[in-house]
Amino acid sequence: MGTEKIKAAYDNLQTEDVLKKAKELGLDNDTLVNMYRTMIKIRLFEEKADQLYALGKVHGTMHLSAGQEAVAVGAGFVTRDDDYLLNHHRGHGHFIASGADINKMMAEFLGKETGYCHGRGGSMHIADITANNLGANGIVGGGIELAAGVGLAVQMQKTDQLVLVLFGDGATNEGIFHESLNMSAIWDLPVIYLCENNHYGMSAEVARVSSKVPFKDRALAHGIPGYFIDGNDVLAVYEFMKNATEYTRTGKGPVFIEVETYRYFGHSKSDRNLYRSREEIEAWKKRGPILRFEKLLIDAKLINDVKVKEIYQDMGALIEKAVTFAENSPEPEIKDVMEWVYA
Amino acid sequence: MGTEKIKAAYDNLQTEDVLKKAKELGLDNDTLVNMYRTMIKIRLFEEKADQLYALGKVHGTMHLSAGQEAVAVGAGFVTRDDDYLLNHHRGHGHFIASGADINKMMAEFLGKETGYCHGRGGSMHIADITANNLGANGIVGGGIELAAGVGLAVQMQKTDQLVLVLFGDGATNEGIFHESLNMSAIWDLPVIYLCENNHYGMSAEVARVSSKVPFKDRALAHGIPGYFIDGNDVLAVYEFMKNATEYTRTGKGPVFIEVETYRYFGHSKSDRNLYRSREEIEAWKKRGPILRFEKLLIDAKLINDVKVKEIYQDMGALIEKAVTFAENSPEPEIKDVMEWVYA
Amino acid sequence: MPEITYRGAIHDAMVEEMRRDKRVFLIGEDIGVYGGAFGVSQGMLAEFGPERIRETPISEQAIVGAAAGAAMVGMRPIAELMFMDFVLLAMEPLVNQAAKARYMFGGKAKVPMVIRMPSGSGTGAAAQHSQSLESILMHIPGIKVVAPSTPYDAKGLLISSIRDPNPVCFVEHKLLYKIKGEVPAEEYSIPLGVADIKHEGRDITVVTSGIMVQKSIAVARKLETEGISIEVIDPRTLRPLDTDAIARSVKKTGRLLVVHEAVKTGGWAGEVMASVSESPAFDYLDSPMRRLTGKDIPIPYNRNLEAAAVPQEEDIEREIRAILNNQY
Amino acid sequence: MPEITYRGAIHDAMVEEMRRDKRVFLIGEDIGVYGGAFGVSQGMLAEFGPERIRETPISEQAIVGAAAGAAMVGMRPIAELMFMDFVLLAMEPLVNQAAKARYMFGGKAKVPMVIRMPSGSGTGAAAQHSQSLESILMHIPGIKVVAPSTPYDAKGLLISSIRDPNPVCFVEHKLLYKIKGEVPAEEYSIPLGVADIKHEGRDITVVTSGIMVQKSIAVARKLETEGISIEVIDPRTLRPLDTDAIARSVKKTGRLLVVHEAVKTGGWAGEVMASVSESPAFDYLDSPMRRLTGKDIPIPYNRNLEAAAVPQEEDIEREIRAILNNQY
Ligand SMILES: Cc1ncc(C[n+]2csc(CCOP(=O)(O)OP(=O)(O)O)c2C)c(N)n1
Ligand SMILES: Cc1ncc(C[n+]2csc(CCOP(=O)(O)OP(=O)(O)O)c2C)c(N)n1
Ligand SMILES: [Mg+2]
Ligand SMILES: [Mg+2]
Repeated sequence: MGTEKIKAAYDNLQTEDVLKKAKELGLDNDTLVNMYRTMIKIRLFEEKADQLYALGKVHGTMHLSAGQEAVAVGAGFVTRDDDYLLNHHRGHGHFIASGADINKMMAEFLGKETGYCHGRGGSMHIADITANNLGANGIVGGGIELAAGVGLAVQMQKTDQLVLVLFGDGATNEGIFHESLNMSAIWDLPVIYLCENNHYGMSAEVARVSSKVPFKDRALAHGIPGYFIDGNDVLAVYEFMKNATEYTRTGKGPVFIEVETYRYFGHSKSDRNLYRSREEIEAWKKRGPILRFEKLLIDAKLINDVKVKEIYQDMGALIEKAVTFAENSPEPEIKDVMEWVYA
Repeated sequence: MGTEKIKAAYDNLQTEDVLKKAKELGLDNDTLVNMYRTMIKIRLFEEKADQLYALGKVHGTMHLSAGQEAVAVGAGFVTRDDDYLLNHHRGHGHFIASGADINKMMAEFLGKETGYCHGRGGSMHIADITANNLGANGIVGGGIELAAGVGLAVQMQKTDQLVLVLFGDGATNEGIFHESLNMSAIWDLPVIYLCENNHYGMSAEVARVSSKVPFKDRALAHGIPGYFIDGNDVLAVYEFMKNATEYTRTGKGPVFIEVETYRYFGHSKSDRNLYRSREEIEAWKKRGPILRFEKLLIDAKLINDVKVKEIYQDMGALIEKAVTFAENSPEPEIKDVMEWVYA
Repeated sequence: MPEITYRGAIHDAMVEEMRRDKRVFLIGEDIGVYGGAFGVSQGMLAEFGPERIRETPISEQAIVGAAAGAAMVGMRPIAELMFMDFVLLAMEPLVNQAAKARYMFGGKAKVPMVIRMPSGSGTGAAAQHSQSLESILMHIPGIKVVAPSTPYDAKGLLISSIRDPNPVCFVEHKLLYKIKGEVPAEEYSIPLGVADIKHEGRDITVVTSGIMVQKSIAVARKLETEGISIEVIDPRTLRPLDTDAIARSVKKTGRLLVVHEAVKTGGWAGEVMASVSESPAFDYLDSPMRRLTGKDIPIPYNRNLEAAAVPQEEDIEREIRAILNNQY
Repeated sequence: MPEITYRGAIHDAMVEEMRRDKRVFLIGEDIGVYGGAFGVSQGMLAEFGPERIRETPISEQAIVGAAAGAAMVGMRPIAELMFMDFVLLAMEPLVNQAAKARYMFGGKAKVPMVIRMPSGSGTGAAAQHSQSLESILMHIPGIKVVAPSTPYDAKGLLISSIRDPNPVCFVEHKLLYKIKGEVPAEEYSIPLGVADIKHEGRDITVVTSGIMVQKSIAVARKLETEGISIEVIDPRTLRPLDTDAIARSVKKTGRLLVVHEAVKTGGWAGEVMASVSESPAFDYLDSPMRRLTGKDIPIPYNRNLEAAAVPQEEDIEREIRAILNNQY
């Protein structure tokens, strides 16, 4: 991307140093393994979603996050249950990392009555309002649009919750990005803007459509602390998110974090991947967030090949259960189609 | 405003140094006097507009630019006749400085058939499309919205015209500001963004509604050269505009110039000036652009008190003629009310 | 009952609701010391402070987006757009977010917010500050559209709008701000979705809204002296539309004229006619349903052209006479 | 005549006009190597290069604003919005700038631009990617609204739209992209504002647009075998609307059903009914005018609900039978 980057300190560290740092961050061994497990859960969920689509079991579209698991897990393990999440179209991972029930997610994906939105929303609109999960959004920049208002409510309600809003590189070119940052900045709103720069907005390579990268400079121009970090390093994401939440939760105002990552699947179902090369994809897979974290944990003897296999099996079983749940769930009833327009 | 400012070099210069610099900029004595004369023309036009309003001769609203004449003249004397002008709601001065016919302006202001828009537009929509004057705009950010497209057309038509787009401090908080800058930057469009920071957007003091000033930082975040200069110094505006046009006209891309200035009248007719003090207004009047330039020209012996009086009389007479023209002009005919919706 | 202005009625409704319910707050441009472009929020900053009289940058999309976000998590924002025309900058958060959140999320979200917006022509503000865009807003499932024509209605309907658990667009015609009317001193509210007969009559039904209600009443009073009996129905809420009340009146009078300031093509007169056509009232029609609307043009600046662009009392009178005389 | 798809017809119209007139260019998101979200511009980057296949950031307001600006100074942009839903982000430049410039400036500006936008439901894209917002666009003086229902119309109307000196919203129903139809190899165009009788009939007039034309034709063909004779009128341009053609048909059949996918309240069926009510055709009506529309809800995701949200062939058939049997 030809831009300066704040490399997370982990890359050149020895395993023991990393573990020490993890401990400083408050991450014990169980949590580390749990983070890994969650990454696998996300990956398998996405792969299953892709298969279901190929089998013709999904009517709509979907945007899969395989390759970006470190962002979801690094962030999701930091935020509190009562924090607000404003997700975006590529949001399965974040829901899972924030503790969503994959049965209800899968059911929503298949449009079933048991889904989070009773089949009304689908992949692009999964939400769990009671859990302060304010939904994925089909509009690029849609979450950003709502974020300042949610932050404002938190501020007026005088709680110490915060708002985590997720979006891609592409969303930073919508005007609302600028309006929202300005608003959060002048009012010191408790909003963390987490930008998943996966190098493309659909087919648009970041540098071709963006005046200047990294995008953190746009945050700095609003006086908002901005960081650009390695988004395939789950511990780096965790560290920066942890610092950001501490800053934001104490009323100091918004923070912007841009993470560099990469998506493996096409943008959505209609993508023929003409705008990037197979080599590029393979190269990124080699630097993938799961492989990397797995290696670290194995080196550190927190897991081994047997354990890895077990985790894959466990998570795979959960996903299968979710599919079974979803497939066996009833369709919404047509007579209810007019429900829920108004409260 | 508590921000660093690139002071124009003129403030601490002796008269002869200023004249030397003016000569280097290609401004001969006649032109200097002519710039002064145009500033007076603008001032008197605005004062007359205010009077006409008070007399009940104007139906709509208006936004007067008295106090900001140095921006209009400093910019208008740089741009070429075939450059495009995208003006904003506080735009009378810019039209006059770019050579508009004040008879037609005044007639438009009074809603007459002889006005630039045949009375359909009024103060907020004065335009002269044939002269590449693409209109004032009632929408804050409206000109910015069109600017990239006009620049794109120029680029595709391969001329060396450029686009001057004007707007206030308030407009920089509209999302389109960011979208337009991004677009101009990635395509190197020939657009000069000239931001008149007059300290208020209606009643909103700049710092209260803007994350960070000066706004030039927002341009820099797009990789666009950005400057913050004294907008009450007509020669400073001229110099920066001249450099900007040279840069932009040769295909190097957009430039952003923020000028600090101040408006004397209320925001519009409904303004009771509750958000600022009389003292503040008076203090700014003492630093006013006309007084300052007048003093320089008198020191330099390019004009004297007699000449000043003469210029005021000449310009006053022109304004009176414009009023007479406008008042004697016919109203549009009601039967034509449906004309010009479609081409 | 005390007489207050339409502006005052809206002001009072906001103040009373803000005193009653601390979740209610006002957000918008120049609503503080300036008191709003039309002076509606004058004095509110002094009472409620900058936290709840939340003055924003000029960022309409963010204003409506923020209101929607805050509403989703338990607040009850009132957003003021300085002119209705600027809702065009905020259609995304209004239509794609606020209006759809509840349905999209399977009935789990609530978005209780009000967007107040001064509409209409008559002040010389020209094409970009004079639009009547309520027909567009009416077309969006999930939002309600309220358009009061009197101080009494304005206060009672705004209170209901603030208390409503849905996004409500509250349309205030600029020329109404100064008109006065009786408003009770004690608390009251007017339910959304209920039309009001502003003038009873037998010969023809005039369905109209906002400033056109005032004009239609004037015509009704004038023609009354000639023995022409006009029923003026003010739906008060355009969505939900009280189609029963309209049908009832048409059954009685057998004739329908819809009057609105909004431009003709695609305007809400068509909706009223469609609803009558769908109702048993259609069979009671003694003459074709007619509409008198704003002309299909942007609002011109010149005073005379501006007046010619939208229905005036003479036009309403002429149209009514034509219908009653079977001249169409 | 060769058979091509609706998608291909639009593609060809753009390519031919871009070859003919170098002022024409395409601007939008992912229109280059991706070929557009619906593949309409596939191959165009290779022929015309990145200068004229102008791929933008995700900035809908700037896209439409830039198109308007370029059009004002002599270009003829075609802007592609990836989904019609996103026009909600671009209402300001479309409505306040492009539509009004000519009038506001006293007839001196011209804004020849086309905005193409895929509309409608049926692909499981849910509430924010499935709207039919043409009724809103129809309500704006200064813009034209075109909505072709066949490959032949799509090509001929797009060519006219590109050559038109006004802003034109060109609505492409997503489900139509794959349908095939005959399209002449030689150059032709179809004037804007002229309706087309898609199926001749005597018993009832069905006015409809976009995908619903295809459905209505199918029903007309089916019921023909029973001796029920349905006239399907496709206005093709919704603004200007060919009210004469509609009135002519209603005079002949005495019955009117308007079918649209857009939601009911405030939808353009009302405009058609209002126009009939204003025309002499009203007196020829043998039964009340009826409409069959999308339900007043956001489009749901689930396949069955989604289908239930908008008129299907069975619904059209049922409605026609009801009207002909005087059951309403
Ligand atoms: C307002 C809007 N414009 C365009 C789209 C179509 N669209 C959906 S996702 C997408 C790309 C988004 O890119 P980015 O923000 O980088 O997220 P990513 O898909 O890479 O995760 C586009 C153009 C949309 N949904 N909403
Ligand atoms: C989109 C939009 N929002 C709000 C307004 C109302 N308005 C007109 S001018 C103005 C203030 C503009 O401030 P600034 O850009 O600083 O220009 P100035 O008036 O100071 O010259 C406002 C809020 C408008 N015309 N358009
Ligand atoms: Mg991306
Ligand atoms: Mg200002």
